[in-house]
This record gives sequence, structure tokens and C-alpha cells, in this order.
Amino acid sequence: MYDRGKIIAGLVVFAGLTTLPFWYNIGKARVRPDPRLDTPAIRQMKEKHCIESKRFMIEYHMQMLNGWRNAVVRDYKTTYVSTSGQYFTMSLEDTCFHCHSNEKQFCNQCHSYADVKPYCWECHVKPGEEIAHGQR
Amino acid sequence: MPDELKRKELVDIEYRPPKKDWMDVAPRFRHGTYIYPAKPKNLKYLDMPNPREWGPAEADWKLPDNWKEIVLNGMRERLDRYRSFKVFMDICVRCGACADKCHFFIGGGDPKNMPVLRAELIRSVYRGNFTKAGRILGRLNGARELTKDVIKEWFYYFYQCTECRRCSVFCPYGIDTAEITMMGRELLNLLGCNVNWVMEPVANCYRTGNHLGIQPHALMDMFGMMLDDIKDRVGIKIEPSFNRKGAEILFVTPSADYFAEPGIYTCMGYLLLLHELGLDYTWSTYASEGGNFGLFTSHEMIKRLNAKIYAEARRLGVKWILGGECGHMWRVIHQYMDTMNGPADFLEEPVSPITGTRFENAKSTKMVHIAEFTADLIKNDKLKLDPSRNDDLRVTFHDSCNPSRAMGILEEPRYIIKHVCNNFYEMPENTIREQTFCCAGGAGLGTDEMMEMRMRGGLPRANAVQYVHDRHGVNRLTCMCAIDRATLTTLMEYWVPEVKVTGVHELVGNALVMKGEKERVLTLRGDPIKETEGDEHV
Amino acid sequence: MDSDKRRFLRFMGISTGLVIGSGFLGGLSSALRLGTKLGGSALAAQGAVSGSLISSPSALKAGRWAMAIDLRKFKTNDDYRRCIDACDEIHNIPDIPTGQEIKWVWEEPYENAFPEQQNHYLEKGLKDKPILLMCNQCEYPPCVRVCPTGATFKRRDGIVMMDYHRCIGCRYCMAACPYGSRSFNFQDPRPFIKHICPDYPTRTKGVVEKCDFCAERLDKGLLPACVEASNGAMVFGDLDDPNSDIRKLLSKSFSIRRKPELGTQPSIFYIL
Amino acid sequence: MIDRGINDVLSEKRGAILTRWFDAIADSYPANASSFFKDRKDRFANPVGSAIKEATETVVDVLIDGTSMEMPGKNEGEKVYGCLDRVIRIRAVQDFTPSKAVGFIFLLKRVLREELQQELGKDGMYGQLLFLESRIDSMALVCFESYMKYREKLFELKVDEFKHMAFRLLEKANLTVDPTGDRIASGKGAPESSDMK
Amino acid sequence: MIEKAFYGSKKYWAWIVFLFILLGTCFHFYLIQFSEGLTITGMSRNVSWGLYIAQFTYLVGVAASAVMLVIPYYLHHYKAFSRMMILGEFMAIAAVTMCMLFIFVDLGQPMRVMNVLLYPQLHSVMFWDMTVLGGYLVLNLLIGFTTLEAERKAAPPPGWVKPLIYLSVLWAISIHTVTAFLYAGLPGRPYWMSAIMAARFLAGAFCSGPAILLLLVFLAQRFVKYRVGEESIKALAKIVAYAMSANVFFLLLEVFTAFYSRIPDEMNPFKYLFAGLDGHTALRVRAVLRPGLGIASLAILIPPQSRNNTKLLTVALIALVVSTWIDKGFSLIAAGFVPNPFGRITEYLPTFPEIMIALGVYTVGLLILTVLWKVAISVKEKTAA
Amino acid sequence: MKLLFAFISVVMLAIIPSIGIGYAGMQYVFGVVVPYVAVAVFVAGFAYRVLNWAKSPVPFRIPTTCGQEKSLPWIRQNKLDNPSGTPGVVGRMALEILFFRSLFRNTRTELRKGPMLAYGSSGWLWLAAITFHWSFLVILVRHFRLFSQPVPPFVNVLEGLDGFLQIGVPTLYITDILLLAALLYLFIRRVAIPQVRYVSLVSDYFTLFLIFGIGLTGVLMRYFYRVNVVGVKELAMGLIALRPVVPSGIGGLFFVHLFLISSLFAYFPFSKLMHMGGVFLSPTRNLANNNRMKRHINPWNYPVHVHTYAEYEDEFRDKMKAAGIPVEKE
Repeated sequence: MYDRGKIIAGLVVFAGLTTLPFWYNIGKARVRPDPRLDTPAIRQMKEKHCIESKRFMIEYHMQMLNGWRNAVVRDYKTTYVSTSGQYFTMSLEDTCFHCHSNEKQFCNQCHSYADVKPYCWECHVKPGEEIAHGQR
Repeated sequence: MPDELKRKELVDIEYRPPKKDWMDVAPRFRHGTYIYPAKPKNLKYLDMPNPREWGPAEADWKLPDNWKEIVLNGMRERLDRYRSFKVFMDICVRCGACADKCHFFIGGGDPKNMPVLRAELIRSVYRGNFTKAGRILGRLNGARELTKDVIKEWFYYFYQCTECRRCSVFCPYGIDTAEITMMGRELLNLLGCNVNWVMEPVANCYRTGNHLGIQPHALMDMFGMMLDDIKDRVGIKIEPSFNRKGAEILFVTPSADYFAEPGIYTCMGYLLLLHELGLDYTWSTYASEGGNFGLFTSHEMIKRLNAKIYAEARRLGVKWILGGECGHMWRVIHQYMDTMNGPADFLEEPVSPITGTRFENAKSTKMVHIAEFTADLIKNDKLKLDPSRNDDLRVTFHDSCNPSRAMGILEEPRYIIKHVCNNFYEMPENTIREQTFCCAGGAGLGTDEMMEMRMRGGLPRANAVQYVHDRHGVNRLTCMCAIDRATLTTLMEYWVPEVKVTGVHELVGNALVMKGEKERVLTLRGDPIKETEGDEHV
Repeated sequence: MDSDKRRFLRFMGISTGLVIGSGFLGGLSSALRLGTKLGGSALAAQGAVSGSLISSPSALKAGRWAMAIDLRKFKTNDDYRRCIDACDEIHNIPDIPTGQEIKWVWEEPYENAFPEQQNHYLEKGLKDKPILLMCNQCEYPPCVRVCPTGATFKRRDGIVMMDYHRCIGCRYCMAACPYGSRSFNFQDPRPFIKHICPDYPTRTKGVVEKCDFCAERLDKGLLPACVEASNGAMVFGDLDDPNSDIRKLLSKSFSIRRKPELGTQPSIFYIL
Repeated sequence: MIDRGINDVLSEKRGAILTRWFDAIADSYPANASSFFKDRKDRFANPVGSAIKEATETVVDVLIDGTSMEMPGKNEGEKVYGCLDRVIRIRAVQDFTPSKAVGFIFLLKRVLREELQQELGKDGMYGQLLFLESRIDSMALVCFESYMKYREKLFELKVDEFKHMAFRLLEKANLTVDPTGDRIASGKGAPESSDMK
Repeated sequence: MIEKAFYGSKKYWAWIVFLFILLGTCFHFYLIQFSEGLTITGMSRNVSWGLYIAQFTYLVGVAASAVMLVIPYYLHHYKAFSRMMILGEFMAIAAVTMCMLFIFVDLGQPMRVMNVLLYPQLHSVMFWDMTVLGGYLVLNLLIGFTTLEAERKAAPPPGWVKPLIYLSVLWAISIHTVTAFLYAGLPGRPYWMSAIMAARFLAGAFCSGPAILLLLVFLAQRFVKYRVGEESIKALAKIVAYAMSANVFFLLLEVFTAFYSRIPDEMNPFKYLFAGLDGHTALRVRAVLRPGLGIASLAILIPPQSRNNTKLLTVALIALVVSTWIDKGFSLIAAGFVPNPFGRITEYLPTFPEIMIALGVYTVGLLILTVLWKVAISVKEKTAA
Repeated sequence: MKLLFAFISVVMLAIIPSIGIGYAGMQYVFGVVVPYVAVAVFVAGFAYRVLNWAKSPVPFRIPTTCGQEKSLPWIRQNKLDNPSGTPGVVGRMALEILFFRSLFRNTRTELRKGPMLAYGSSGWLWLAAITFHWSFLVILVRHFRLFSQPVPPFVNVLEGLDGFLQIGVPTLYITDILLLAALLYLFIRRVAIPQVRYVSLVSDYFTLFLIFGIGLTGVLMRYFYRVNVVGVKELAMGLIALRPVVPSGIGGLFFVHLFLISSLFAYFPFSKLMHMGGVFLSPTRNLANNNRMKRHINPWNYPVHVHTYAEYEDEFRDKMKAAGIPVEKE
């Protein structure tokens, strides 16, 4: 083999970069998202069920919320009729946060795991946040 | 099959060509597009394989029985020896950037003259025999069977490439078609499929030291004639030395400079310059050829021919070597000589005895290009020049392929030209420097058998000359290459007859004001020198 | 798992169908779909999957909402403050001390509020009398006309709305508004909000905002906060309904509007 | 007498005639390398195709321009010659057989007949077409002349090149034949006189 | 062709490096604005547009002015402009780019800029303005590079360029007209509410744009061998003189209407600018400078003797540029917001970060201009040689 | 036909995991086995190919020089296009690899009436190529968010810049669009330019379609047929921790995406995609043009037959003597 030094070095760099995920995570604790539904409102529910199926909510909640806000702001339709026929007010504050009043334990779990940073909180007040702010 | 085609074509003019894949189109050997095969005597003299009488237009090429084995073994051997070959076989993405960079494609339109396809000719065989994917997927992966038709195709197209490397400038991976053509030709050589226009000069050079096979005494005659002409036109008697031991510098130039027009005028330029400087130098009859048609044959042949220069330098005990204006000669000297026949530890690092300049860029090979040498002289004001003697000339400069793309000697000749003549005009920028166009006669194609092909391939170069001729009245095309001087002359004669071809040092010789010269009324060519007043009839 | 499987097969059907059936055209059409989706309601595309959207049955509805401000009933400073504070609190209006302030409902002296309606011999005290100002909810709003993104638009019930998610902050509407009703969030408003009301979003920096007749309250069946707080000094109702309180009030009292000559047809009436 | 009529028809149909003529020429090529230029959208980006295109355009334009009332005379011959010369010069070194290099021009006749079919019935049109055709014939002759000139030039070059290449050797040979001759005059005579032109 | 920008003298590279350093510095301020918001500017609730939009307005004029070369050259075959054409077109490219950047830096939510295209509002003049600006940029890029390329290849430009050039004439006029409509159609902004706004804009553009072009050409000619030719300079200077006269004339029309009618809303902005209103005089000095410089420049430009004197011409052009810049590039916007709809006066002065950001945009423009002119001049020098 | 074949191949590749998962429940195979195999093949195959190249020496130093050489001190050398030492070579290679220097130089030759040749600038290929490659890289690096916990800041920065424009939900990545657009251009170019179409092989189309398929499935997953990202990340993190798990309920489209990527990885070492490694080894680019300054060694330089001076003199001695040329042996 010729130019051994340079080529081996190059290959090592290449292999290192390719397998970087393997190295990067060595020795790091494997944290799995563990979203908690343990809020007062949910505890009181007989049937613990979100407005749509869990799977739909996991995959499509962002598009659903996006649709909600368009509907509420632009079409002044404020009520959502779920597939199961229940009525919900389309509002983060009035509906979602009612049950999911634990932003850190619920939203954040997956969002920080998947590194998704929505800009919801630039305007919408995180549940519980107003207290901190008010006391300032 | 071809006959049937022709008949059909004659009776049915509505015949539409099928959209064939390139692999299914075989070349037609027509006069003007191929070179005659090497004569057996030349091959025999050089101990090369399969010397025989044969013809490319004939069906049977009289290949050896185990031709396939020879080719495949040859390929394997070269893949193992040349990383360039192996890498270039693998990494082409067929982006097509090279397609319209080849002068033969531009001038002729034959798709297989696109560098990418020229390389695919051999790549397809490589894939079929040396890669797993190619062996399994076959044609789907662009692989094909090695057949005799493939050999014919190789012969046709690898002798339609002038190894000018223009495509390699534009290739995003630097794939160099010259390298591929050289491998292709080496493989063809193994089968004895080579051309006489290359092999005869090789044989001659091997034996006598120069391409035409001129023997030492005849060489002296040629010089004699040149010296007589110099005496007539300049009034100075020059007596150069030959094979002189103990000289400081050995001077090597392509042999075309001794006996071919217009090279001789360039040679006279060297003689005048070196005489005027009083340089302690000598010519050699043994190493009397700077050119090296081995480059168009095989790496081994390059080495066999090139060995003479260092051997002669060692025998004569010179300190360093000065080289004349030539293209492929300088590719060999610059890129191969030291590696093949060095180290030249018996020589000294070149120093100009006139200016004291140390040529650091030649400190290992110990061979200096005369343009570098002369540019240094002019820069240090060591020459008395009268550029007005070249006032008749409106000059442009053709960068020869090898000095520009294998060496990068671009500014030196321009510097010299601008000091020895007053009217200098550049050709369009995409046709000069590293993007220069070939004369279409390099790499052993400069023969009359290829005349149509050469005129076609020379179109881009001729066009650029036409451009400056139309705009600025350019009438002289300068170049630094013996093959250029020969083939551009013809090319110009056909496309732009008003333009003549010249070497750089011919202009130097004309402009050089020498001690003891008579009043110059004739140029080195014997044309009258324009007076500053009157004599406008020329 | 069963439904998962069905869902999966549907996805596969769609995706392979897309790939096989239309190849690159598929790519193109999905790019177009992306465009429409981005442009319109994302949920509409998924309407079949999830529920439907309707307006709230309890929402207050009108042909054209309007407000009459009975200046006669604004006597003490507290009359003004009540209305303004009610709005500020529920809408998270920041209190920014500089010229880059945010105002939804505020007061200006009569001479500034009605510069074209003055003479030297005005009723005593009127010249300096504070007037409550807010977005006029014009029938022909210049701000809507100039908005390059449709971030401000007029609802069918006449309310000129702001879509904070769409506003790019070009402030063309502010230049166009002849009433100075619009404010721009030059900075993040949150540090300037004394008490954040969790039921209503704050705004982010870089968007324009203004009074929207408490559209969110109307949708819940409530009157605008200022009206509620005004103890009857402000009357809110449907101009298209001849029996509404506001029509009745307007028909029996003299009312003026700001800059009527501009033809914007404000929906705020002032009763002197 | 060429009536304005046929010229008008020609200029009207210039595009159609050119396309058909080009196709006719292209169709006459077998499946060799030049098949390549046929199926491209911009077929003229190919040098061979481009040479054909230019030749056809030149000829048709000359035909349309030919408002002269006389029979094709010396003037028109020179004009065509000037136009076609450069085109033929490149065709002379491209992959054309002589019949292809020059004969393409005859295909125009058929194309014209087909294109003018409807008008042919009109008064005098037939005669005008015949007249045009004879002009085409003479153009073909002009092309042929050019073509031959350049082919001859090529052979001349072959010889010249050989002379250049072995210039000194030939000179030497001359010397042995005529030792008293003036080398400059004998060896350099030809190039010098060509410089004088 | 663009590769020409990579080969240059030491001076050229020093200039480029300088511009990049400057740009980096200015970009730093933009980052601050990006994170803090527009609060770092001098704008306020009452004066909600400022330096940025004013620069945008001014530069639209500079961009549109290329038409002063296009019309004589292409419509009247005035060949003397052949060596200046491309410089004008390339300056237009730089100017339009700066226009778009000024709008961009003025946005409160720059990351939503695409909303203008995603939710096009046909009734919004700003939508049309962005459309015409984008179109003008594309047109000039296409025309500029195609004609330059054709010149380099020593071939006539392709046939489709001609119609585009004619289109670009109309388009250039439209960009500035539409920009004028941006202001002229707003009820409640009396200073802008004028039917001759577009005409004023065009007149201002056709004097200031060519003036800047001439000044830049003078500057460039100190560093390159390329010369645009005396005749073209004279011709352009004449155009500048006429356009400036029209510009001043239009302004006087406005002043007359305002003061003879004695409508307070019409008079107040002028009063504020030139005399100050209720003791607010922040802009007075500048405003007074403006007619002074304008008249001075006209005094030099109108007599042919002084106009054809390069030194005097340079002085006149500088005076003219400053004068028109104060007019369109500053006062126009500020005065539009004064007094506000409640008759109150809020003064506006740009802050330091705001000025730096504006400078940054100008730096980008200079960078583009330098690169494009470098390319153009290199090509021109090659083909002329 | 080449095109169709390549297209069908990619469609087949997309269908395989659909069947495997939809009907055979082979989540583990496609979620774990295939990716592991693909990455192994990729790394090993890549290394093998490079080492195989490395086995062949570079006997001669043959750089293509694209500018003035280093010669006399007063002549300005073009250090990047004609480097004479390591720094220059590094610069040249960096320009080549990061900015596609050679492609940037591209021209288009046109034959015009006359005949006259003209050489136009031709930047589109360069633009599309550089857009494609850089977008691909950015997308690749962005995917690191699925392979790391916590996600390193440079990935966040990249995501922020790439998703700068707030378009749609989830925010549109500019590189997604650029990648697909560039691929589309490269494809159209390959079909529309006759020269390029003529030289194109099935594998050329196949690679384009494959990468387009990967991009398309990725875009579909992000914007249209959503999958459970958390599940995907769990799968990814399991893979890299060598403790593979296949969480249930990941959308099927993901497996198509993953399988196409695996195909690309596995196919890589056997294809022209190896230009990624090869470009570093191209002798016309990665060598300094210092041939006459420094001797380059050819490891297999073998002795050859030469015509020695002695042999030469023996043959021509008499003639040389007659002509007055000095000889060794009288």
C-alpha cells in the first residue's frame, strides 16, 4: 500500500465521522421520554382519553393545532367536533392545558428528546408559568 | 450487415437511424481518420510484440491467439501499477462537463470523441472484467464483453486523442483522458496494434537519436546550412560545438528544429542567443532529440528514449541541461525524466552563468526551459533587443497543451514576446493558457493520413486565430512546441492562410541586437525587415 | 395493533401509489399540495381522519358589530380607568413607558381625538375632556387593504382581526391607519406585563396588535370586557339589527365618529 | 422571369422549407456517429448538424434574395460562392462523402416541389419553379467547385507538410542536384510569393 | 463569467476584505436587532417607519434610473451609452438587492417574509411592490448577464433579450410608481396623499440615480483602465440636469398647493420640516440644507460650460445626491408621520445600531456592485483589447 | 429504457419493506438487521475500495496544472491552481472538494454562424451540484438529532438556520426543497442534454432516483404522512447503543425511507458514488507541481533496454569522425 499514512488517516477520519453517533453516545445515559399524564384533571377522568386517538395525537398534534388556530382566528370557528362526536373548544388554554397542565412533564419530554422546539411559548403562556411571572 | 445498410440507404431515402446505444455502434475506418499501422521492421527493431503487415480497414487484424488474455493481463498489471488508471476507472459520474471540451468533438461531433465516452470505451471492459457489480449486472452496469470489435474501437478512438488534457482541467475529479488514452495505447501495443507515424520516429530516435533517423554527419550538414543562413542574414559566423566534453551546459531541443520548417528559424534563434551570450554549451548528436514519441507509445518506451539525455549529460560532464521549445518533450522532462532516469546527482543545480539566477524550480531535475532562461535574461537586462524589427508582425501566442497543462509555463513566453515585438494580441480567454486548444496533431496524430481529422479537430484553435486575425490583423502565431510548429502551419494554411507560424526564439533572434552584426535587412526567414520609414509595399 | 396495521397499509398504499403511479409528477403534485396545505387549513386535508370544525353554538353573532360610547356617562377618572384596565388585564397589554408603547383602549383629549371637530367656542370643558379611543373597526379598513399577507382582515361580522401568527411586522397597517389605533411590539412584551393572564396569549416581538372587540369573548357569548366594565356607558350591538340596543341608542342621540371624511365608516360612535 | 409570387411564397415558407430540407438531409445518414445529431432537441448544437443547418439557411436565403430578373449570372454565382465557401470549407473536412458534402443541395428540389404543390397550379408558378430549380443546380455546381478547391487544398497540404517536415533534407537534396543554386531563392520561393499576395 | 470576480489586484482584494469586515460589524448589530427586536431603533408607535424604509424608497429610485440609459440606447440607438449600459444595469441589480434587504431588516418577523408570497394579497401595494422589485431584479440579471455574455462571445445577444429590454423599460418605471403608490394611497397621511407623488419620485430617481452612477463611474475610473467615454458622461449629465429641474418644479407644486390652500394638514409637514412645529425642530437643518444644495447643483448643472467641467460636475452631482437623499431618503418618511393622527408630534432620529444596520445593507450593495462591475469591466476590457 | 429500468428498480426497493412490514411483520429485519448490514457494508466496502486504490502506487507525478507554475521569483505563481507545495495542494483540494473548483470553470461551447466558435459561461451544473451536495450534507448532519441525546449545539444551530423561514408546520427546511430541486435539475439535464443522455448508464439514473426517493419519503414523512418521531428516535438510539429495539407504532413510510437509505449505503461502495473518496486520490489534483524541484519515486521503476552511447558510437563512429565530431574511442 502506498501513501499509507495519509490514506489510513483519511480512512480513520471517515470511519470516525460515519460512526460518530456510536461514539458520541457512549457513556451517556439513555433517557427515554416519559410523558406524564398525572394531572388533577386527568386523574378525575373516568376514561382517560384525549380528544382523538393517542396515535393521531402523537403524529399530528402540531398540524391539528395549526389548523385549530387558523379556524379560530380566521374562520371564527371555535368548536371542534371529534371523531367520537364530542365537542371541544379549540383553545390551548381552555382545552389542552386543562388536562395537560404539566408542560415540563408532558410536552417537554418528547420535544426535548426529539429536539423539536416549537415557538408556541413565545405567546402562549405555559401552564403554571403565570404564577412565576406574577410573583416577580 | 454494413452492405445491407448501404443498399437500403440508397433505395430508401426515408431511412431513419435507430436510436442505438453507443455500445452498439462500431466505428467505420475511413481514410483521413486513422493512421497506418506500424511497419514490422520498426517493431522488430524495438523488440515490440506482434510485428506484422495488417490494415485497420481489413476485417482480420491478425491478433495473437491469446489476445484477450494479453489485454486483460495487461489491464490488471496496469491497474496495479497506476493509481490514476484505477481511480479514473471508478469515479467518473458521467456529468458531461468534459463533453464539449474536446477539440475533436467540437470539430467533428463524433460522440465517442467526448472524453467521457472515450474513457467509457475502456471503462466498460474494466467493469465487465474487474468489478463485481459489472460482472453480475453486465450491461446494466455499463459493462461489456471484450471483443475484437472493442479492440478496433479502441484503436480508432485512442488514436483520435491528442492527450492534450483539456478535458481534465474541467473534470470535477481531475480525470485525465490522456492517462486513459496512454493506457489504452499501451494495451494496444501489447497486441501490436500501433501506428507507424509513432513507431517509426520511436525506432529512429532509439537508433540515431532523432525522429527522422538522421545520422550524425548529416546532422552536421544541417547545422552547416543553418549557420550559413545566419552568416548571410546576420553577418556573424557562429561555431557551435557538438559532443564537447567539459562544457557547462548541454542543450537539447526537438530534432524538428534542425530540419523542419519553420522550426529551423527557431533553432537559428537559439544559436544567435547562445552565441551572443557566449555561453559555454554544447549540442549532442547522441541525445539530439528532445521530443519523445515514447510518450505516445508506453511508459517503458518513454524511459528507453529519455535515458539518453541524462546519460549524455553524465558522459559529457556538463553541469546542467538547457531545453529548447517543445511541448511533449517538456511533459516528459517535467513529469517523468527525474522519476524514470534520475536522480541526476551528477549534475549541479542550474545557475544562469549570465545573471547568476538560481533556477530553484529545476533543482532536482537540473533541466531548465529556455523560456525561463531567456525571460530571466531580459528581466536582468542582459540582452539588447530591438523589437521594431518585428514590427511587420502582429503576433498572438498559442499555449501548447503540455507546457500549459502539465507544467504551467504561461507567463515566461508572454514576457519574452512582449519584449521582442511591439504588436501582441491575446486570443479569446477560453482558448489560451490552461484552457488552450490543441493543434489536433499531438500525441502522434500529426500525419497527413489524418489530415481531415486534424483539420476538423483544429477548428477551435483556428477559429480563435481567425478571431484575432479579423480583429487585430494578426499574421503570426507564436508557439513553443515543435509539433505545433509543424501542424499549426498546416492548420493555418487551411483555415487562416494569412497567418504564419513561428517559435518564440525566432522572434528573439530577429530582435536581438548582436555584437558585430551587419545591418539587418532580412529576418531569419529571409523576409525583408520593415524600415521605419517607407517600404510600405510589403 | 390492528388499526395500526390498517393505518400502515393505508400509508403504504398512498406512498407507493404516489411513487409508482405518478413518479416525479407525484413529487410535483405533493409539492403543490404542500403549497396548498401551507396556504390553507392543514386540518382540512385531514378532515376525514379527525373531527370537524364548527362555530360555537353559544357564540354571539351579528351582521356588523358596533359600539356606542356615551361620553355623557364618563364622569370620573375611574369611569375611564375601569374600562381601560379591564381590557389591559385580560389581554396581557404590557405597560411600556416609552414611545414604543402598546395601546388597545386609551384616552385622548377631545381636541386631539377630534381635531377637525373643534372651534374656539366649544362647550366648556369639552376641549380637554378625555375621550376613549380604540380601533374603529372600520367598514372599509385601510389597514386591511394594505396588509401584504392578510394578517389583518375583516371578519364577516365586521370585526377587523389580527392574525398574530401570520403578521410579518412590516407596519404598513400602522402607516395606513388614520386613527393611530395600531401598536407594534418593538420588543418582547412579557417583561412589561405586570400580571400575565393565562387565558390569553401574550404577543411575540415583531407583530402588530390592536383592539379586536374581544372577539374571543364574543365567541364564548360574552360582551367585550370594556363594555362589561363600563356600567352601561358603552353600548355594544349589531348595527344590522334595527332592534338592537345600539340602534335604539343611536337613533335617539346625536353621535359623531372620528374622521368621517375619510370614508372608512368607523363602527365606534361617540355620543356627546 | 421570376415573378414576385414565388419569392413571397418562399419567404413565407422559409421555416417549413428549412425544417423539411434539414430532415431530408439528416434522414440520408446511416446509423453511424452522426445519428447522434438527429434526435436532439437542439440538433444544431452539434457541429455536423450545425454545418448542415448553416448551409441550408445560406442557400435558401440566397434563393429568396434572388430578386434579380436575369438568369443566374456571374454576380449571383459569386454571391453564392462567397456565402457557401466557408460552409463548404468545414464540410470538406467533416465526415461527409463528396455526394453528402455537396449533394445535399439537390434534396432541396424535392422539398420545394412538395412545399409548393398547392401553388403549382397557379399561373406561371410551374415555370418559376423550373427556373428556381435551375438556379439550385448552378448553386450545386458552385458548391462543388468550393468543395473541390478545399479537397485539393487538403492534398496540397499533405505534400506541403511533408516538405516542411523534411525541409533541410530536401534542401540538401536540391544542393546535390544544383550546387550553385541560390538556396534562399529555390527553397523559399513559394512561401515568399504567397506572402506578397 | 462570474469567476472574473476572483482575479483582481491587491487594491481590489483589500477593498473586498474591508467590505467584508464592515459587513461583519454591521451584521453584529443586525443580530442584536434580531434578538431584541426593532426596539433598538429610533422608531416608535407614532413614527413606525424610519431610516430603513426611507433607504428602500431612495434606492428604488436608483434602481429605476437604469432606464435613463436603456431608453436612449435601445429605443433611440444612442450608441454612446454602449460602454455605460452594463454598469447601469448592474448598479440597478445592487440597488434592487439593497431595496429588498431594507424591507427585510425592517420586518418585525423576518422569518415569516415568505408569507407575502404564500398568502398573496392582491389589494396590497406592498405585495405588488415586492413582486415588481423581484421581477426587476430577475430582468436586470437576465438582461445584464446575457448581453455581457454575448459581448464576450462576440456574438449578437439571443433574440429573446430584446423584448425583455423593452419590458424592463416599463418595469423600471413601474417599480418606482408602485413604490410611490405605497405612500400616495394612504388616507390620513396628508404629506404623502398627493397625485404627483409618483411623478416626483420618478423625477427624483432620474436625477439622483444617474448622478450616483456618474459619481461611481468617476470613482471606478481612478482604478481601472476602462473608460465609458466623454460623450456618454456629457449626455448623462444633461439628463440629470433636466430631471433635477423637473424634480424641483414638482416640489414647488406641492408647496404651492399646501400653502395657497392653507389646509393645516397639508401645511403642517412642510412647516415641521422647514421651520419646526411646536418647537420640534429635529429635522430642520437637514431640510433647509436640501433646497440649498438642490439649487446649488442646478446652478452648476444647467449652464453647459460648468456642466461639462468634470470637477464642477462632480461637485454638483454630490450636492444633488445629498439633496435628493435628504428629501427621499430621510425627510419623506419622517414627515409623513408628523403630526400623528391626534395632532401630536413625535420626533424621529435613527439610533446608532439602526444606522449601522442600514450601513450594513449599503455594504452588501457595494459588495454586489463591486463584484458585478469587476466582472463587467474585466469582460469589457478583454473584448475591447 | 435505461431510465425506466432504474426507475422500476427504485420502486421495487420501496415496495420490499412495504410488503415485509405490512404483510410479514418484519419490523425487526427492516428496522435493525438491514440498517446494521448496510452500515457495515458501507464502512467496510468504502474502506476496501480506498485501500484497493491505495494498493496501486502513483508512479509519476502528473498534476494537471491550471495556472502559472512556480518559476522565477518575479513571476507570480498561481498557488492554488498550480501548487508547488503541500499548503497549495491542500488549498487546491479544499477548493475542489468544498466548492467544486473545476466544475466552476465549466464553459459551454457553441458553434455559431461563420462557422465561429463561442465559449459561454455555464454555471448551472456547478450550481445544481453544489446545492445538491451541500444540502445533502446539511440534511445528514441535521439527522444527528435522532442519533444523539442530548443533541449537540451545532445541530441546533444548523436546524435553526435551515428552518429559518417559518413556513408551515412543522417548519419547512430550506435544504429539503433545495435537495429535491437540485436532483430534479440534475435529472432533467441528464435526459435533456443529448450528450449526457448518450453517455448515461442505468446506474446514473438509479442513483438519482434512489436519492430522490429518500428525499421524497423524508419530506412526505415530515410534512404529510407523519410518523412518530419519538419512536423513530428510540429506534435510532437503540441502534447506535447496540441495544436495538423496535418501538411499535412507527409509521410504515419510515421503513421505506430507512430501507432506501440502507440501499444507498450498501450500494455506495460498488458505485460511482465512490467519487466521494476517489476525488481525494485523484493524482491530477492532489499532487504538487514540483516535479523539477523534488524527485518523485516510482516504486516499480525497473531497468529498461536503452541504446547506449557506446552502441551508438560503434555504429556511427566513422561518420562522426568524418564530420569532426569528437568520439570516445578513436
